[in-house]
Amino acid sequence: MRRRPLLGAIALAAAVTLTAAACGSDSDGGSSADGKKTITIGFQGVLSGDNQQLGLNALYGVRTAIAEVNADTSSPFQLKLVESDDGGSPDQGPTAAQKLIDDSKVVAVVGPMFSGATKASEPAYTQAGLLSVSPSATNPALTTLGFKTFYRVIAPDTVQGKAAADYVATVLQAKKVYSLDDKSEYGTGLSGALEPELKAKGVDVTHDGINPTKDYTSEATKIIAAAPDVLYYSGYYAELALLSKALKDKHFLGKIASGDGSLDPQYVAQAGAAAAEGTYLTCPCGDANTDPKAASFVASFKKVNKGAKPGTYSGEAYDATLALADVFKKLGTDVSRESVAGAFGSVNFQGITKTVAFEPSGEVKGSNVFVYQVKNGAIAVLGNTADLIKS
Amino acid sequence: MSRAGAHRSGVPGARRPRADETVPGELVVEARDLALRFGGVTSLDGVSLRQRRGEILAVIGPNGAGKTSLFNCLTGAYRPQQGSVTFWPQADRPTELVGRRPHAITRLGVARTFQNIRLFPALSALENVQIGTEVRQRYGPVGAILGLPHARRAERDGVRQALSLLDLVGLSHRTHELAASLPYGEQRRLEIARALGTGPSLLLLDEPAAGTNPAEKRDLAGLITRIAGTGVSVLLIEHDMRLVMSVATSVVVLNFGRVIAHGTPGEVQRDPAVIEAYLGVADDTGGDADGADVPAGPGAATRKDVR
Amino acid sequence: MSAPPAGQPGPGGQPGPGGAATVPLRTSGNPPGSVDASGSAGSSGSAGGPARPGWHPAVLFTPARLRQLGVLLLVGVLAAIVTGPTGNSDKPLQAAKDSIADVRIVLYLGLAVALWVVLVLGAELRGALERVSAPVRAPIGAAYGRRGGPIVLNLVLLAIAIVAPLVVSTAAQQSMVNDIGIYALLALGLNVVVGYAGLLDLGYIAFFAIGAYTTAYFTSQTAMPWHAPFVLNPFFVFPIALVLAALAGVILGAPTLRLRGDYLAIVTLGFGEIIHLVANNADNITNGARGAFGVPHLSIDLLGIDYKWGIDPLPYYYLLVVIVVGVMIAFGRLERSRIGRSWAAIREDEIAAEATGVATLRMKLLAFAIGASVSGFAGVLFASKQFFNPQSFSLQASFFVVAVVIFGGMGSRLGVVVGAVVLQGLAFYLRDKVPPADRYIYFGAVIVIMMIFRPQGLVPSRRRRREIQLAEEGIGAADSLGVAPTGGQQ
Amino acid sequence: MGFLDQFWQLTIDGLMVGSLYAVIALGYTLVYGVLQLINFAHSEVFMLGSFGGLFAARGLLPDDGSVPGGLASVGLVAVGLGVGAICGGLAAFTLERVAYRPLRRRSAPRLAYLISAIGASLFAVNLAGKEFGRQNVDLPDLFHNGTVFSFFGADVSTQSLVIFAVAVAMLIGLDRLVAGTRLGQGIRAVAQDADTAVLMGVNVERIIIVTFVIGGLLAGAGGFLYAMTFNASYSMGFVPGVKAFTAAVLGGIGNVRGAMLGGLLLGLVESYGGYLFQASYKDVIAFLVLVAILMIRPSGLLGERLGRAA
Repeated sequence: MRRRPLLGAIALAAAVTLTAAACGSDSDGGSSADGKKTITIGFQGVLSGDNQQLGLNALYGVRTAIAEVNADTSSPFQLKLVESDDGGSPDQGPTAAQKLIDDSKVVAVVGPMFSGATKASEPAYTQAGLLSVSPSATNPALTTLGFKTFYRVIAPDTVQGKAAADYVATVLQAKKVYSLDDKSEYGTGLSGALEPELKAKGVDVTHDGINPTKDYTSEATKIIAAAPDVLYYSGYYAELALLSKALKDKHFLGKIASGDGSLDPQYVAQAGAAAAEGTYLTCPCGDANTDPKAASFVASFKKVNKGAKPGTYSGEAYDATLALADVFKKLGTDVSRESVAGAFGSVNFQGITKTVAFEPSGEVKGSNVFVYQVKNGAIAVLGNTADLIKS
Repeated sequence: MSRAGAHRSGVPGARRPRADETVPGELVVEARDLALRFGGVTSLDGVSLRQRRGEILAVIGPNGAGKTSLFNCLTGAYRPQQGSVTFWPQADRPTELVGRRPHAITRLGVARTFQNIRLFPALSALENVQIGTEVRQRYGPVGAILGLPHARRAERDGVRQALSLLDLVGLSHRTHELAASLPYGEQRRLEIARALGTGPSLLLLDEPAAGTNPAEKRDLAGLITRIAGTGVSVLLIEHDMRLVMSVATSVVVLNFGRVIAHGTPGEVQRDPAVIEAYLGVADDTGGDADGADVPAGPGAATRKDVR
Repeated sequence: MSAPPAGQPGPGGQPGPGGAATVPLRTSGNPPGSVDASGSAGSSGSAGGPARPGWHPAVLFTPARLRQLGVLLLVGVLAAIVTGPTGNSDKPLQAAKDSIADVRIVLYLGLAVALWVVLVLGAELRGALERVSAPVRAPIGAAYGRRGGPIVLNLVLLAIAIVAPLVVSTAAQQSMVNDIGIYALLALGLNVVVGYAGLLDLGYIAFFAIGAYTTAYFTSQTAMPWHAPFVLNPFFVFPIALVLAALAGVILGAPTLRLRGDYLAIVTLGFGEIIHLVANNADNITNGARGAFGVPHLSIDLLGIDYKWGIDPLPYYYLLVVIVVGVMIAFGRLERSRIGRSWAAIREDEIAAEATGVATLRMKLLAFAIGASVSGFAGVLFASKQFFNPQSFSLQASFFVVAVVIFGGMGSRLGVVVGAVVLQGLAFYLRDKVPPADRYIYFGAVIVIMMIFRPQGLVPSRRRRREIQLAEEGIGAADSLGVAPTGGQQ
Repeated sequence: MGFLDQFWQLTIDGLMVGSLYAVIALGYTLVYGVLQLINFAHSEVFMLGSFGGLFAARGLLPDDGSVPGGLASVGLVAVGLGVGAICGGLAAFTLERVAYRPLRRRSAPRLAYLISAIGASLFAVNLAGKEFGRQNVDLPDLFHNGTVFSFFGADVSTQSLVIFAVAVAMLIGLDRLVAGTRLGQGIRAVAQDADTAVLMGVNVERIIIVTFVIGGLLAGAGGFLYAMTFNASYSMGFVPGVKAFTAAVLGGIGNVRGAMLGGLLLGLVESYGGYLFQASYKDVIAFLVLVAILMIRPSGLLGERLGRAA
């Protein structure tokens, strides 16, 4: 009680801070000074919460693409970005989507990112006729739920699951696989696609699930006790890094493999080069960091995003944005929600992760699944699974 | 505290409890052989007592003699390690009290007040008493939310009863004031009204006169007599001997957790054991079983007194 | 709040209007403040007497005053860091350094100094402020204070609630349903537990999950692998979910309500996590992390009314307004009934309540069940409105509902609804203004500040405010969690 | 492969993690013993301590990525522990000052403390996320983590030995402190009866702050051990925080030895449980243990009082 005045002042200060903060970051420049037409696109993704990094990866990819388009003097238009955070959760999805829908200038959206948020948001996009291109939602069901304006530039889990199973069984010649998922929507989706394929090839599969944690000590003991030839982890790099460390400490003799969620330089950084060495990573994508074709992307990504390196989903988001720009270019003056949604299905754009072209369902066409391996502390591409299996 | 009378030397009185003289059907409560220990401290050591219906029985004794512990055993706040308590809500319905929860005992018809007043401070006087009058009401949340007729009727009955009880204890003028804002003496009376609201056949008053002035004490004596007059038996802990002598029909004396005397006020006053207990205790200020006077709630340690 | 007696730098140091205005205030509020701040100078002027010392630097720069300034400057630096750039682990202190080296620090430090000056002159300002605001506050206060009077105010608020969505964007409407409406309902339910019974339930969202999954079970053959053999309209699930959630509340509460208050908080927290984890892990029952897609929207086809709710948020909003108002009225009646009084008794003195015949355990259990049932009810609404997965039932959501209740004012029905509006409104406002992930920094700060300065909440219930006041003076209690952890200050 | 084959390995894993829980649990137990308050924000003290220790140790590591050995390792661990402890202590001190003391001065109701702690926790977590990034932060190896000896076919690594040894040393130190020093006497006095302690001339205010700081020191050091074993991230505190609280309750909150026992037991239960069931139910097991303990024996295995049992 005695110090109420002082504390009152702190409260006031907090209020002022809040206002100042609110005003402070209001100033992102809309630069269409040179008379070019400005086209606005939206980004919906996970920009807060535990998976924020994945959202930033994608957002930075979008920003990179936009910066490239805007720097290109031959481009007939300037792109402008509106961001919307859904926290990766279904609760926030509709509001985040609606925010972009409400902005009548937005003609297309990159996102949503997570399958859960996608399921919650797409009904609104469909109703508004606003195109949305997800860089990362891999749940196989998404293209079967009647979302008319939904496309994704990433192959569904089934594609990766099958290819990964082929690779693990044929090339790595695993007789026994320990399939571990992180109990997330993504992880269970991938392990759910992988396991039947493995079993179909006569591989002995042990399934386990573990929620993201830091303590994989006893899980490592459990894995080692099962003595698999290959451990396939369906989840994200942050957890795979810890798991790899724990396995290394306990001298795991099998091979470690994982999916696109772990294809991120941070995996090596967090696991340490020694623990990550030799890990196989499958991805229905070309990895921007390792693909020589994409060297320029990595450079401009770093330039645009204050030195940040591309991570999981950066390349996809970049491709999605450039594919949109490609459609805008073809449409010329008639860029509207209707025209973009109508034209996007027939896009054919050579991106850095793949050729962006779609089936009528909105699924990306003929995805190749690539295999990568950590070699000498860096992720290196081994090649397309189809080619690797043949050889 | 007053020890008037205890100094007077007298004829050796009956030292054994004389409750066995009563006819069982007339009893309202009977405690047999209660023992209560806290760790190594014994606060009741084989206490037995009987009270006849309509009687005003006073329990006296030096500080720490186990009076409040006895109350707490009777009302279910403590569970004695040994012994039993039989209560007759009606003459033909003996009911065991040990092992029941306090609210169940209250609903059977044993109400109490506290040595250190425990009102609901942020509720009005009326609401305090209402909580007492409503304990037997049956209506539930649905009735309350929908405002069903039986709920409304019960609500009105509760208010009417509470108002008449406030009138009985002379607090009509305070109906809508916060309990915490009442003067001390009035808080004591409000607590009695709240206890009466539960419709007791046995009312336990724990030092109702503590901290009140002589005029208030007189009023209180009148009030207690009036309450007994309505057929409610009163069990009273009190240090003020004048009050005890003026209202009590019989007296039980506790010391060191044992009953050392039992009889009419006059008999007890002359009992040498009682005199010795009071004189003896004057020397070592009775710190034998402290803490036993306060119910051991989570707040007991810091809630030394309301005032 | 009384005047810091030191400074009287008003026009000519007159004791006149300033003094006259502050003295009555002092009686209404708390014991004289700022003893700590300027104890030495305090004695002379505190009585509001005429002979106040004039403005003097020595008075201004007492150690206490300087410490005050120091604290304010620290807060200013902290504010600069909070609003400054985002850092990364490669250079852990870089972001903080950048924030402090930034020019904005001048703004914050300036603000801190300005605040300090305001504090020093605080009394006069406060007096003036009270005088200016009094004409505005008095009628509202009076209107709300009078019995029957609140009706007018409530009607005005209701009118605002009805008109408000029409003037905002659809995204805001969406937020008014998902964030404000649902949370207002949840908060009203939790208010029964926290505000009325004085218990802390940190796993409250579990009942919300039970409601949502119940809906998926009964209304769709495809949403979950585990489903009823028949399909119900979501409207019929309302009573089922209500009962199931209440039942879950009783099952959880019956053994745990005996525990000490803060243990109860932990057990409920554990329960919330168990429900969350099981929902996430039980792939064959709840569809696990993939969530339940395909719960139909609400629809009515009754008595000639045929209406279907859809993607458009507005119809859901109005349905929520009806439900929230209904629940507010219902709980108002409950609060004024014997049940509400029993809860008040339990909060204020559990032992006395028990001795007065209040079945404390049963009443707590009742509060728990009623709170749970509201949560389950809200779960049905949520599930029928949109897709959900276990993420929607995280612990953070439980914490957030608690924050809404506390912020709005425990025990106050209007308060918790206002709490939902303000906190979620703030979240909606901040989503475009600050980096989204930083929102919770402000949230945390707001909650702590609220607890320090206004523990009774934004729109406190009168009874609760009195209880807190009395409890702080050492009379009675204000919750059922046991004695305050003051370390024997009294 | 049966459970029994892995029993000893799982036991060692469980003891390692359990001793980390135990160290964090000590902070809960101390504060609870003195104030009867569950310090909900203790997990953030732990988080800040682990960042502090991690950054300090990382700053001293050689740039070439080689693993130091011998005395250098000992020094690095010591520095990490020390800086972690200091950061934890500072965090606990600040927490007490900002989030609790103003409430204590007003003797606010108990609910207010819990809420205030939740607010402080939100603030600290997200501020740390903002300042240090929201990625996991790894600490490279400070020593060669080989197998020291085998035990019924189970490998005991250097790392688990270090953790176990430090945790036990801290427990013994704390136990001595509480049982055998003047300060400890003060703490026990306040724990038993703060009112009486005041009368006997104990500076309760000081004891409270010291208790918070001791809890913070331990949590900070424990945080460093945790970061060294796993890694650090802004949201790392919550799960071990709840586990440690469970451990404290399991052993008997307010009881120093109980916290240690509870931590080890919980670590074992989780380790065995994670092996026997799907690993994703590991956390469920921890919470079930908590709920069960509170219902069956709320005073914990060793009983409650800090004053009595320490």
